[in-house]
Amino acid sequence: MTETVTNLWSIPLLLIIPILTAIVVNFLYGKVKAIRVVAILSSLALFAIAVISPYGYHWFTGQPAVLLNGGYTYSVQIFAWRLSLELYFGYMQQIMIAVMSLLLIFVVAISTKVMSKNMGTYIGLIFLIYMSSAAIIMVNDFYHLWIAVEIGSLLVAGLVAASGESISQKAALKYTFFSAISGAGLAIALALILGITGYPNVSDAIVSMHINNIQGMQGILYVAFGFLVLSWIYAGGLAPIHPLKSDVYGASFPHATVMLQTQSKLMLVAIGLIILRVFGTLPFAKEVMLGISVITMMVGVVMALLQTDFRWTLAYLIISHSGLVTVGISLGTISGIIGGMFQAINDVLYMSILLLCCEAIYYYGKGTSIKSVSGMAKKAPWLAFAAVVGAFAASGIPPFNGFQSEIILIQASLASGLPEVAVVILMVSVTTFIALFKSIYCIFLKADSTPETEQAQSRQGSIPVPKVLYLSLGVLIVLVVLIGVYPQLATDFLNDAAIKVVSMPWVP
Amino acid sequence: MIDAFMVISYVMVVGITVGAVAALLQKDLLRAAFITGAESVALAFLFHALLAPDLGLTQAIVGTVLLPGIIIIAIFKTRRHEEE
Amino acid sequence: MGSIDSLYDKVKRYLLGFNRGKAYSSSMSGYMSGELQTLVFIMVLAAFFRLFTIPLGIVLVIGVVAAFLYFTPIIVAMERENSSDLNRVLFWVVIYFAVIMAITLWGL
Amino acid sequence: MIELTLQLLSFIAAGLLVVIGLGGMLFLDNLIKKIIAFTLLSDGVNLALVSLGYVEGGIVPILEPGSSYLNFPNEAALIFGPGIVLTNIVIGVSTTAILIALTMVLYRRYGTLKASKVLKGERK
Repeated sequence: MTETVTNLWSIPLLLIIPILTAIVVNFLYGKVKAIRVVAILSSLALFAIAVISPYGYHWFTGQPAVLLNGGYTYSVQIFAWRLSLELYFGYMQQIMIAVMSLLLIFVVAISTKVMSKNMGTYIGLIFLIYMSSAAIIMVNDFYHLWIAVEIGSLLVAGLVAASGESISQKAALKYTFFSAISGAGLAIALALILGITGYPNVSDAIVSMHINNIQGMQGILYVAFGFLVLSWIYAGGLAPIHPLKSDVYGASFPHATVMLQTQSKLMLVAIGLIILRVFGTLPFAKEVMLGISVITMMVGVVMALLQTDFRWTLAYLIISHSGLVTVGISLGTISGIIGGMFQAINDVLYMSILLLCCEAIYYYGKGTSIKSVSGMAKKAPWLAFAAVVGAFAASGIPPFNGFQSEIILIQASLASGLPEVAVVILMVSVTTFIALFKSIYCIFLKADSTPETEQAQSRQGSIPVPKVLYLSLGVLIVLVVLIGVYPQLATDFLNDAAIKVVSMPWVP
Repeated sequence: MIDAFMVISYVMVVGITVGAVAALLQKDLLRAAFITGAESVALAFLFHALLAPDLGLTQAIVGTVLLPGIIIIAIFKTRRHEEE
Repeated sequence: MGSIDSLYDKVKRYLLGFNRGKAYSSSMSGYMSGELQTLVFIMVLAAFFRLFTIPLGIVLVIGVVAAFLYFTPIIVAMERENSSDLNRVLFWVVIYFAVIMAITLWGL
Repeated sequence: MIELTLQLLSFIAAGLLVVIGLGGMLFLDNLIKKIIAFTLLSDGVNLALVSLGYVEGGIVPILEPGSSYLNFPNEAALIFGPGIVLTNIVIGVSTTAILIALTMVLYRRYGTLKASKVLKGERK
């Protein structure tokens, strides 16, 4: 479908439907059945919109673009100053939002079955997190970028605090405190970029930086770059700020962590691409991003080794694999960016499998510490199979999708002359395997030795895991194997976005 | 010729900085909340001086009434004096 | 002269000496593998500096190995450094800002 | 000596506010004091953004129907800074509300407002 549609109908729908659902679900506070129906219906509608929608722009200010000779035009083929706040829905946005909507359906179906108290606000928060990540992936102007990051951080704090224990309220408090510094920094970066280029629209800003001579502004560009990278680190949970984000992942319900990690991966990709488009030509810009993501990978995976709780191991693994995503993007080459975005999609999928298994263990009621829970393979064999598949996919073993994206990343880093990055990627995938299998061995494969689990085991043969969880695990496993065997299913969507970022940064 | 407008701006800027430091050094949190309110009145005037009247109104309402109100609710629910 | 794996036993005994003497539990294995993993990661980080000059990279790698033998239980420092204490995270962000200001004022 | 115009004056005030806010957030041990430092920090940033677009002797950027719009761009102050600040004030209030709610919940659990006790690093 060629993309000439301006003021595309699907973009506002993708943002308004989650907000409406959040409001409606809040009103239906008590009635669980009604909430479940409304939530699942609207997430199916979102998935349908993401799949069938044509590609195009949505200009918020509505006035047409200004040509060089002063005339106006709505067409996007010829060059014109857009002067507008706009959202863009292209190939890359389509696959990212489609994958996220699929996960939204599973998360909503599971959480309405599993959650007992304050259901309405909880589901509303999940839908608003979907909205904030859909907004950030489609953004093409700095103003909406700033709003999406701000709203995203508030919603993360709300969702984490809603999961009840005091450790999650502490994590939410620390995370919200930090949103002040990153929000203020992003506002100043916005003001500096506006000061230098004079345009809030990202494409116009890039064009004006290419046309006008900004030799004297090098220092100011670096400060704007620094603040933008700070909010990139904050939204995605990268190196210096990863303890706050790992607390957020570890302290919330596993099914909520599925949405949290999807949001932070999408924010990493979206802000990373905007930083690359605007500051790609700045010397040392890509090296700073590369350094941050390599350190994140290392710290995340080493800390994952030390944890004795399955939930916290997964929390640190998510941090480490978001470092994998950003190392692809900060390489700056076309195959690097494709590898980074493909890794984001794969990572979201196989981490959801592991998190849903963790949800089943948590739902079984014994908590997820590997000291107290054991012998689950006998009680829930399909759960053990799904966890093993998720572990294999996470550590990049061939038939699954983790392998496809890691191979692209390794080739990209070797092609751009950085074998150390390839070494780090290989070690991260090996250590992921070690960390995951330590937990999986203790939880699933180890025999049921402790006495108090004797009576629990005698109570009933297999544990009461909700059917809908097995269904979503099945669909995810099929998807993971499908992308693992046919990677071009996903990479076709990502190619033109990567080429545009590298060669024509002014086209979104 | 001393420009009255600039003199008031000087006073307001000094008021903001002194108010900010004073708010953070108070032992009694209630007084800190009131000083924050006073400080944002000066900020509202400065927004008017910097040709952003709509901001001045918003800041006057939000900074003077809403934020100290929220902080006072928090103090009411927790503890008034800062422990040593 | 002892079996092939005596080197492994030496390293294991050396590292086990530093732990609080708990029995060999699953968390202990995590700490030991974490320790060796951190060492290799820091060596790879040191090897990055070969981009500037090759000898600098070599010197740094050897320096990292020597430093490792000196303060061996680096995993404890690593875990403390990663604790989510708000002031520790804010400290690292202030260092991040200092680097930005240095680059800006240096006028790169 | 640089001539101290209103714009330079408010930039200095904004810088001071940001420094005081950041310092207060870092070093003060009381949670509510940290929240007050947070509001000061966002006030400082707002002041910096507004004084960015100030035009000496200019007019408020509202285009009355009667006035000529030819000379408007040179006289009017830049509207984009205040645009961001309007949203920033709203987001600042909602962030403060979340912070206060979480502080109250944690106070009920820990009985103290000292950040060193409440926000200790996690011992997983």
